[in-house]
Amino acid sequence: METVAFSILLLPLLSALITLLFLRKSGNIAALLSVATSGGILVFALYLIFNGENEVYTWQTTWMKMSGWELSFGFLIDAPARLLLFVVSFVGFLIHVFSLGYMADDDAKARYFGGLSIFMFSMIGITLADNLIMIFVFWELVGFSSYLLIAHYLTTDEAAQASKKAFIVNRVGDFGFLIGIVLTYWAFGTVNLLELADLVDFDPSLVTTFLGLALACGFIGKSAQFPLHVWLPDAMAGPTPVSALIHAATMVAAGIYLLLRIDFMFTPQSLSLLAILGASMGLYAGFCALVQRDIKKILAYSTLSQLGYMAAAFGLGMPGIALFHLMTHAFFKALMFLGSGSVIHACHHEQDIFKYGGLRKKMPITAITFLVGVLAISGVNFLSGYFSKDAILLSAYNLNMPVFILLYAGAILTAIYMFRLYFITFEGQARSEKASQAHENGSLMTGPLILLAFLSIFAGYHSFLPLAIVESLIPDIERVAAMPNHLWMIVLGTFAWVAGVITAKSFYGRVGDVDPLAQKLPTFYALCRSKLFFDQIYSFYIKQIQDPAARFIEVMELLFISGLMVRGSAGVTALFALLGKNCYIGKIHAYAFWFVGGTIGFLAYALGIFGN
Amino acid sequence: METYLNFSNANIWSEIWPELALALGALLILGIDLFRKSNNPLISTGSLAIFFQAGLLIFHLFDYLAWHHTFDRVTFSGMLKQGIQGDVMRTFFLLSSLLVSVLGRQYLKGKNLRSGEFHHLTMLATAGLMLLVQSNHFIMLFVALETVAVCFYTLVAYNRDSAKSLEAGIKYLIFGALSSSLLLFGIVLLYGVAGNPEAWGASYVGFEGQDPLGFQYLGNLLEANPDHLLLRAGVVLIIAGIAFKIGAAPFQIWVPDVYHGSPMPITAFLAVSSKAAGFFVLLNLVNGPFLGMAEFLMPLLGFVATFTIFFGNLAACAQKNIKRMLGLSGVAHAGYLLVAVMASMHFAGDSDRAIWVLFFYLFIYLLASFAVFGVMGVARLEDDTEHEFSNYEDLAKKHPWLGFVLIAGIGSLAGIPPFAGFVAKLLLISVAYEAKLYFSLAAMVIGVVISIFYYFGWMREITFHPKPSFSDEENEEEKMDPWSSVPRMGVFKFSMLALAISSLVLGIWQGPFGDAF
Amino acid sequence: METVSPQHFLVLAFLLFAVGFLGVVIRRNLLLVLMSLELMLNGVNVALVSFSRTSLNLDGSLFVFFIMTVAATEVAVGLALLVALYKKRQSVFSEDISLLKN
Amino acid sequence: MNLDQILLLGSIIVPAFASILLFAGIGGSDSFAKKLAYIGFGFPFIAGIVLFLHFDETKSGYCFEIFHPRMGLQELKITFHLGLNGVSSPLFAMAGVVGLAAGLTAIRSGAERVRLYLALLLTMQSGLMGLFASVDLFFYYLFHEFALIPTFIMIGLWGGRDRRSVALEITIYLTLGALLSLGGLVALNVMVDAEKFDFPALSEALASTAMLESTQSKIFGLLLLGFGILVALFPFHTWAAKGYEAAPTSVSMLHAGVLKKFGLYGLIQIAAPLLPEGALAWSPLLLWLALGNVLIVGFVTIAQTNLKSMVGYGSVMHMGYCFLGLAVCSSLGAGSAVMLMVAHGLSVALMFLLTNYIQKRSGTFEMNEMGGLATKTPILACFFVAASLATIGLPGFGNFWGEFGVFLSLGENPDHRLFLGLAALGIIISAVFGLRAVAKIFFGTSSEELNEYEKDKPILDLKPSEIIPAGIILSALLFLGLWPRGVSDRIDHEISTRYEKIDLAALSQFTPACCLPSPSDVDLDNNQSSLDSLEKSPEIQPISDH
Amino acid sequence: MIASRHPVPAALFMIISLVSVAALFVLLEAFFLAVLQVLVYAGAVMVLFLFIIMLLDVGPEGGKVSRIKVLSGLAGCLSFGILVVLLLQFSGIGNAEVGSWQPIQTGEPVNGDSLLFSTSLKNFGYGLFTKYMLPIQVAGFLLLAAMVGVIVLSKKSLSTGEAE
Repeated sequence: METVAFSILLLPLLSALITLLFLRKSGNIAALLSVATSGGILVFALYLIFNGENEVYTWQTTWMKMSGWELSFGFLIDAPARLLLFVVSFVGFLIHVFSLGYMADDDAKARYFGGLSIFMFSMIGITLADNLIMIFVFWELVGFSSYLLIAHYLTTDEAAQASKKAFIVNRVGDFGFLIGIVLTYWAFGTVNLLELADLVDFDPSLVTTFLGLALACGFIGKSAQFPLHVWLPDAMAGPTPVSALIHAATMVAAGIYLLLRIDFMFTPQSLSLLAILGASMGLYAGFCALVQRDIKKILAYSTLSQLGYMAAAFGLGMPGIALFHLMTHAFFKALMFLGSGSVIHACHHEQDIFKYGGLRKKMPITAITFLVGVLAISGVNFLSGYFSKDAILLSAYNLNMPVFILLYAGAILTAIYMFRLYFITFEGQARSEKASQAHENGSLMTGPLILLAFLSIFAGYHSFLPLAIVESLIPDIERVAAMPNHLWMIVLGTFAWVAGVITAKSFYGRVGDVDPLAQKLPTFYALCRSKLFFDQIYSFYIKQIQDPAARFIEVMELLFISGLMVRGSAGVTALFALLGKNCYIGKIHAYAFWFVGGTIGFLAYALGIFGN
Repeated sequence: METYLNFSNANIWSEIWPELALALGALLILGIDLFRKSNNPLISTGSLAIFFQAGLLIFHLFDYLAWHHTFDRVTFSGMLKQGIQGDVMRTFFLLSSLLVSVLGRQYLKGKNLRSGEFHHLTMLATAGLMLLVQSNHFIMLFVALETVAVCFYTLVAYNRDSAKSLEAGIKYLIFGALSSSLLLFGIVLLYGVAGNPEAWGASYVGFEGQDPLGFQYLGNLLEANPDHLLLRAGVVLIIAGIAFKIGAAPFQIWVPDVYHGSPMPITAFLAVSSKAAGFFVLLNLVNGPFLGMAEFLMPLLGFVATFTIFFGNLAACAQKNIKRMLGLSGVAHAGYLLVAVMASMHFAGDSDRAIWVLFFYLFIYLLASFAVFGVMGVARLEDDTEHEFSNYEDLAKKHPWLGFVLIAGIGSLAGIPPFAGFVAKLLLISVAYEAKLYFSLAAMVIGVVISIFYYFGWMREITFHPKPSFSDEENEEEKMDPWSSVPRMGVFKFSMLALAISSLVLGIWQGPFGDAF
Repeated sequence: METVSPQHFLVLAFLLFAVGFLGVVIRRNLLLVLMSLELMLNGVNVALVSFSRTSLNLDGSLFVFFIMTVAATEVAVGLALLVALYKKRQSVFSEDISLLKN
Repeated sequence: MNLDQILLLGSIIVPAFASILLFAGIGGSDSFAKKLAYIGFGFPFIAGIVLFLHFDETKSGYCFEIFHPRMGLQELKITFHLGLNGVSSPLFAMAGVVGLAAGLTAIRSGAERVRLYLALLLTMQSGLMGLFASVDLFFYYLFHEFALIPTFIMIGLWGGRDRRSVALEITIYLTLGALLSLGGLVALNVMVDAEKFDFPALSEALASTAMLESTQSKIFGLLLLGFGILVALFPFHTWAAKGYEAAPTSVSMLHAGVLKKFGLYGLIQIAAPLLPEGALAWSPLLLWLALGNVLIVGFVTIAQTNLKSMVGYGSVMHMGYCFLGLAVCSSLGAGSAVMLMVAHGLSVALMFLLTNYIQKRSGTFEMNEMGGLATKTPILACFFVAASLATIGLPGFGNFWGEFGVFLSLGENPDHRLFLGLAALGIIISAVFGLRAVAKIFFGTSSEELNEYEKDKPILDLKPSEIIPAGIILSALLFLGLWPRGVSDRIDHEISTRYEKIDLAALSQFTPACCLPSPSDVDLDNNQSSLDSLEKSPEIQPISDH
Repeated sequence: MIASRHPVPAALFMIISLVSVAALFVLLEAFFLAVLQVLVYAGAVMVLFLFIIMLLDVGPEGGKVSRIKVLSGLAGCLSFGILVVLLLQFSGIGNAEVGSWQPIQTGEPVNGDSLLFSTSLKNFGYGLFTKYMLPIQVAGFLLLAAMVGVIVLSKKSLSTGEAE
């Protein structure tokens, strides 16, 4: 069993290594190798999932030992791990395949696919890790691989900036995560998840709000929650499949997965805080998405809001639901990203939706699958999104009203901006010659779309899915099922997306190349564009506070330490040296005075004038 | 008058055969210089002196190793006190005078001065030094001291064609006379009280028939009443007189001028032998007669040592002239050595380690100084007292062996490993620790750090070729290369290399020198 | 009746010494400096002899003998130096003899 | 004398002998000199690796011991005593690796007067190997000087801007540090009357007769000051960046990578175990100073625009973590500090090497005058990204384990939690400057200065002769990162035995918040009693006031 | 003597003071030393001085001596003298034995290692040539050295070629 786990883990690393060492020049082979690897991963993962006969499997060995602190390298394969493993390997595989087509004419294929492999490696590492430190290790590694992949188009300055930003912001999150881990270790004496769970069961008083929040910092950074959300929209500078895989389906979801892994570490206060945080994120991101022109940015913000939903679900004490939404979201968001990818690819990297239009006729498969995704995310009844999202809404409605209000508004917004995106992109006439000469892509790219569309329709019916995967969802789903006022929720949910569709149609049915919202409600539009000035604030911090502080401290250092301390002492020495030198005027008498002084001094000492 | 016979029976002349031999050798050289006709360099006075002293050194070493007198014995009815330390110092002085002769031969050839008198006076001075360090009686001490001093007055002014040399001579003479009269004054005070103590309110220690000028009796007297004012005054005046010899502040003021003016070998002679003698006399005094006043002298010496270290190093930093700089660094070294003297006072009696460390340091200092001054003597400048740093540009590239010797010397003086000076300083620090002289220790460390500045500046000139600027090139035109006439293989080169290599080897492997006598 | 007591000799001797010292310090003619040095030595001699007389001990007087010898030699060498120096510098004044300076 | 001992001795003798040959000018041609240098640098590398593998992890104490009593000052009980223990063997191997890389760079560097250059570098190498191999404290110091002094000369001879003044300043500054630490060692020698001047003898002598707490703290303070200057502890760090900026690459590699570990090695291996109470007395101040290293120097690093000085400051900043590990006074902290030292040595050397490569290609150190190099030199970019991420402390490279261990050890004592929070800010700071450098140099579009420069000198990717040294170091780093036990186990064995006393003392100061069995609190109580008995028992006469 | 600027009167004053020192020796019953004093100093040394003065015919010092220097020198030396007198005062001068002259015992001239004071030239000589034999020899060499030194310093510098 652990051999399988190891092979899953090490296969992508191996391929990455081979790519790095031998295949730098020959991109196609690298690409094929990487796709084959992901295929292999999928196979192994399915094996791992289905012959685990649904029990918790652990295996561990000592990785490092230092005076009592023993870090184990181990696997913990339980229900959530299986689910995430499935999602990662499956979506990963599809996206690899998609990339074959998308990156066909890229000249740095090798780097790209190598990066993907490293990502798969570290993501699977997070999935299987059995202790916090190991999670942290792979946590950093996924950050690194996302850094690498965001910076793929490295000649563009924005890619450089975005990659840097992503890594550093993530570091800020990891800062808290690290402290949380250290404190956890010294509080519990271990970082192994199962042992921690046992200890908490044994004595719940060990858990403190601070500890939970510190650990949650990792989640906030990685899944781009408030206030560290700024990196995700910029991260869209990377290739689209990367955005699909890393910044929509899996990596950002890893934050939720982390929370799930350590759900026992949270006190009610921290949980409710997370709920509020997630819900408000859902609303805020919706407003931001409403006014974006860049197709990928819109999707990025919707990702943010959906992550907010998951956080809210977790905060409401429904980790299973959060995981459920994670799964469905992974499918339809990956679908939409890939769809946007194929659009972008077809329109020669034009990303402004107002330059699109009427693409439905030119690229039908993309359009239809994209529509499926849109429907799913906006919670149209009996699609996958509907189940997961309404479960969240229902539980919020029953458990925490303010959260529910936020989430519900978010739901309406979601429908609006999603259909806005759909209408502007696929309906109407082409608004640029790039769009007008667009055409459907090859099967390498449409195939995954279709597969994902299928999943995003049916993945909601968890009872049809194999138990080995969805096992972890069952209890919470049943809790939700046991909750009152289902019908009321159905009505509300339906109203939400219908209202969204109508609004979007009425607003964006017929558009020129300017946003109608900007004409009708300019102030509101500007407000949303500004995204509540977060980027400004951060850039202000960097430009006006951090760099000047650094320069100031440097000047202080030059002034005081190397100036006053070092040069100063040298100067004093030189002064005395000159004094000593000037004693020598060469006259015998001047010298004789020294003798007089010396003799008198000595005699005075003998007389005890100096107090002896 | 049989009572006087005990005195004359006490004069066992064989006890001082090295001194006698040296003195006779000096006379011999003078005679040969008078009656020599041929110009055969083999029997030139210089080579004769070298052969003679080398032979003497070897004999004395044999004698020392064969007999190895461990016990101290008083001879010449209290005039001398001979013992192992005296023997070691004899060896030291013999070695240094041999090297002075080697350097002097090299130097006089170039300067075309008379060599007979030079070697004569050198050997006389050495004999005087050897007696000085063994003297056990103030009259003996004074006479030997003056013998040395008079020889040195002449030697310093030996290059009588240069006004600077003469001026150095007159300065040295005036201050030497001044300091010796201070010394005398101190001796007189001690003598006066020692003559009849009760008269001066000192408690009389009944040593009937003790010589009031001998160290023995004075030691008892001072121990009996350490806070008698006249005695204290005498002691500090004597120490002032010796402080002049070793160039300790505030009597260090003459040092750079005299070093500056005097001929190169004599500078080395002054720097090594006369300073070493001064230190050994000081050591004898503070461990012998003045021991009773240790806790009175300790602060004084501590102050003097600190002042000396700081003054020497700081003043040396600003010097352009290398001979002056070396003089001042010699002052600084005197300060370090004073710390060792204090340490020896601290555990006088129970361990000789500090004394041994002092010897070790002096020996290393001898090697290093002779290496440095020897190489400096090779340089041919229009005025050989004006050695500027710029004269040493790229010496290591022009003449590697000279550069090596010089760097070994400087490194050893600066106490940079792997040269022997480092080990010496290490030992010094360790004894200072044991003696709990933390203050002087701190001063020493700071002083060493400051000294790195000028030593390293010099080394930098020797090794790092500076970027040629226009001013340099202009100077190149009229400045004659000081390193035009470098001696071929010979006694000089051999001894120079021997010095450098020994100070390198002693830095890494001390062997028998590594453990105290 | 108050006779001359030893300490008068001593005071005189010390004053001689001090006067010699003063001479060394203030005289700029090196010949006179040498003389002053002689004077200091004389002071020491007087002190020695009076001590030796009061303590009825001959060693001091013998010491005086040596001191005289030394004084003579010092004077001889010093004067020779001065003459040689005068030939070079045409002066025996200390301010003219300051080639060696920083 | 078996093979291992011969290797151990040879790793010192061979480079020294080669340098002597070069100094003496045997065999006139430069090509011969280079061949000699290959041997002189290769042998320590091989010796380091072989001894690293042959090291017996299970036993604590010294392996491959060589002992020669008559070589050295008998008066100070100095003996010639070589050997490797768990702490020194990784550092020894590291010195071999970095030395080889630096040597290869130097051989290829084509400096003028290359014979002298190689000779000095070989002297340095032998000194470095000896410094980690020597058990006797005096020889430990002496070898350090052997390695230190060539740096001055080489900075003076082959240095960059205002080399002469920098050489002078660095010489004086480091001599001060060296003398102070020497003073501390001598104090140790004087105050403890052991029959030998090496760690085992001293510790056993101290075990028999305790030293006064005040004396301990005095000596430790002296050592801390001296070693701190040599390791560029916070207020005394200004020489470092200046010196590295001026020094030729190989020297920067060897000095920043290996030689700078001398001080910390001394503190961790010798000072703290011998003087536990002294270490505890100084730890509060040391924590603040180390924090100054991490934060203040970190900010200064952010402000740098010159690549080489940025790397120099960065290395100084990361030494702060090692100091933190020492300052927490626990075996965990010390062990992690040692791990960090090993990894830091490798990564810093790699950084300097790559800096040199970049400068060779772009003709400048100014990061604003570069940009977009990644497309022209992908391999170099690959190496540089790897190196800077290693410095940042990305898992998978050795630095991570060290830093993480240090943070972990900071969390142990509740009073240190504040420092944990502040020090952890360092991971953000280093990420900021590291990635900024990467972005400025390699990403984006190339600046017009670079285009100007490129006109007459096309920018090529790394040659194999350049890849090899960098590759050696990088693979070592990866080995550390992927299989930390290869190093941590032996460190753990040695440190946990050396630090028993200090752990006890630290434990006696506060009650551990954790419930894990630390190596020493199993027999905590009786050790505890023995510890106080050391203080209060009258019959044990402390040495320090003899 | 030190007050006069011109060397010749200074020398004459010097002679006077030396002779008076000799007189003091006589008062102290050290007749031999008094004789020596007159012979060596007045007879030899001062004559030598006068010769040199005439040889170099040095004039008086110029008036450009800085007062401050003189004054400080004066102050220094006076304070020196005062210190010494103070020393004497402190250290019980004027007590009985010192204040009075003991008679010189005749008889055994030697007491252990120390020689007893006597006016007889014989004891003086014996003392010098038995106990102080070594210093006497050294003093001889001292004189030799001085002689050689004077010769070296005043001989003509040797012409080239004569050098070995």
